[in-house]
Amino acid sequence: MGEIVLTIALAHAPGLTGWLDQAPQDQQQRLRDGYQEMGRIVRAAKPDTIIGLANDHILNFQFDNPPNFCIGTADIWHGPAPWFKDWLNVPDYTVKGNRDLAHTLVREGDRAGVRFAYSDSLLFDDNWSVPLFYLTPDHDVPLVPIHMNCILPPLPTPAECFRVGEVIAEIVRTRRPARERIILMATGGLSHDPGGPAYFNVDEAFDRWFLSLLEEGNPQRVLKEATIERMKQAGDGGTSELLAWIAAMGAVGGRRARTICYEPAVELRCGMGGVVWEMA
Amino acid sequence: MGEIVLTIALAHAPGLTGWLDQAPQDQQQRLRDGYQEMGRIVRAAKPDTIIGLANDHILNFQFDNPPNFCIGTADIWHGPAPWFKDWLNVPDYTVKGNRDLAHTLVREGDRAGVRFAYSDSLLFDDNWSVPLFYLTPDHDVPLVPIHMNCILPPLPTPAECFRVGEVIAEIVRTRRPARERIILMATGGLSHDPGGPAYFNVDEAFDRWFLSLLEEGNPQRVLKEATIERMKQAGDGGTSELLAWIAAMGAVGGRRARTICYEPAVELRCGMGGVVWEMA
Amino acid sequence: MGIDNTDRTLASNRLVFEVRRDMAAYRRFRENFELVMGEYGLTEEEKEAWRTLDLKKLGDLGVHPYFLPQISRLFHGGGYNHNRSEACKAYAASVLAGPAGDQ
Amino acid sequence: MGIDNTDRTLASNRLVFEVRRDMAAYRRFRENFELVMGEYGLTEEEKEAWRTLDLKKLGDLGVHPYFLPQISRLFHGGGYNHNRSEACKAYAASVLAGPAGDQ
Ligand SMILES: [Fe+3]
Ligand SMILES: [Fe+3]
Repeated sequence: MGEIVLTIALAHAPGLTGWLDQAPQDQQQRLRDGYQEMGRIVRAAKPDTIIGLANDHILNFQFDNPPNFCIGTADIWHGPAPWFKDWLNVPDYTVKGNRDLAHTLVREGDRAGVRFAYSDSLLFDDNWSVPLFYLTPDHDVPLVPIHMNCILPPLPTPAECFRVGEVIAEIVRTRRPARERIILMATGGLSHDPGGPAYFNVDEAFDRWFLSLLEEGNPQRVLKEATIERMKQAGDGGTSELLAWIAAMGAVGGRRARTICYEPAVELRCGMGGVVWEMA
Repeated sequence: MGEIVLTIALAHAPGLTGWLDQAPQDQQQRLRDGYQEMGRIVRAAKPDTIIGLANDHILNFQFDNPPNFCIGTADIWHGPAPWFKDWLNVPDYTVKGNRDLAHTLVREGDRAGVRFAYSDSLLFDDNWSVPLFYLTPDHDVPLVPIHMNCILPPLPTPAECFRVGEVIAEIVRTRRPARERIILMATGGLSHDPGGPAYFNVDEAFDRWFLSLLEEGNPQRVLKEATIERMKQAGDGGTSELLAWIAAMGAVGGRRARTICYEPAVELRCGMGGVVWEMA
Repeated sequence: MGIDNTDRTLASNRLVFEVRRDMAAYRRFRENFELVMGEYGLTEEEKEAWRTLDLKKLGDLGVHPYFLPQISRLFHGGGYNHNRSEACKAYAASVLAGPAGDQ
Repeated sequence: MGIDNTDRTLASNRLVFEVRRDMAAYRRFRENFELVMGEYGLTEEEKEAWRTLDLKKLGDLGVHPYFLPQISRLFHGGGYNHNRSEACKAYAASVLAGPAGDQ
């Protein structure tokens, strides 16, 4: 039986690598410190593989048949996709995949009633490029990326996303080799509205409320209160990326999240920060 | 506002066109009579377009990203697909589509919370070729085909399928031109098990029970009792094509179905027959 | 067995899917199916089941049951596919361990 | 407006989708975007909104909101995309009717 040794959720907005120098100096510092602290926590957990959950940004999910969840099955991944290179301003990178784990998730997901699409040719943008730059700068931990539909309505419900996390945790526990160490990493959010009327705003009150909710360790309350409607009010075009966080939460039981950092980063056009759930 | 002028559901197994002569003479006759009677009812309803609902038979839905519902958006359709020609033994045919109606269903489905994939290049096998051969032999009524996932688990639940029918009816009623006449046609079932241990059997008791349930006009009871589990017991590999019938039922309210014919057609490896819901 | 046993990642499933959709691919498959099996990355276990038309085995490996009679038809033809046809008999012999026509 | 207004069948959405995925398609789009709009079957209303970079109009027609700043970046570049960048200013001028940098 494998083990989820850490669950983590963090914002991935491109300004964190692309134009962080535009934020106030003290905020820049707190964000760098916070994201590097999350990196230390991730590496200290000595993961064999990271299973990621993040919005697809309609980069791979086609309009004619968008899945809600798609597992990356490649042996190796390259990022960022060409058109996003100058935007993200991170070095090109290569990271291993884990095809065996990815296929296990697809097969056992079907049996558990959760449909995962799969693909070995996903393009990466900020969804993985920004988090990996801070968490595993050497790109030396294999990644199984799970792209989600967080922004193309109808969206999967929070309950459906939560169930996905439960099923992933169950599969790791029951269908994977002994002592395999998995980190579950959700990226996306917090409040932001790319392409909407609140493009240049951050809803700090929403973000702090959402983080405090995760710190309570009451998943049922999160599902009840952190609705898609509520997310959209805090930024119609992007805040529902927090569905990735809710999916991750399906793996943590009643554990309380610990917030590592939070900044209402107006210059990055996104509430930025992250939380961890220590799984021991 | 458009109008659903008739709802019909019927079995589409390929033996009906491919090797009907192998059935007992009297059964052949009853099947021909029944299917031709359904054809008269369909043509008497003077439809502008038929919206079809049928299992995809994993002919268009790829294993890496199978949708549950996919709307055909082409202006014109050709059938049968080449590999199925000798199997089905029907003349090649061409039937118009209705792109405007198809796009309306996709767009308004999203708004109603029902995701339809869409495609303008669906291949047709028995799912449309057999019903159209009997119902509209001149292929002179445009068809919007909706392919469904009825056999690749996890399947959409009966409640989800029913909801799809409700939403289609609502869209026709509220988003289509005045006096547009639509027939909703489900094809698939009844009991059969292609590729499973009951390949050469028909579960007549199940079929008669299911038909009598539709005749009651109590959709809630159908949803409660005609579960996927129950369908699979009557033929694991194919009986769940009746999910298409349940989707159609979402459009009929409390109307009672009228069975036009039923035969436990062992030589066709399928419970064959059909029902209509008169919508007036 | 059964539809719940389907493995969507199995190479054999993709092979069946694609040869039915494209007559050129079908002819190529008929002419040199060892080559095609290699291209699709079938495991040795899958290949051996295809060679012997062991449909039961293919089902056990995760081929979708709906494909099993179709695999029989890939080799035995799909025309006039009644219960005593060659395609049905081969299916029955493999999966049911008995001739279909007798039922 | 908003993500709920997205029209998945709109040609403009497919155009944005594809040019971001393929740098050759992107360069071709930059060199002759009238031609490319024609190939994708954009309506005259869509074409006119593209020509004038009327992002608000494109949103109203059903382009996904997430694509609107990306469309601005297709024309103004994506590097150093801060709030006073050309791409952001063009977005703000069209959608918010005011310069972004002022907020
Ligand atoms: Fe994002
Ligand atoms: Fe069928």
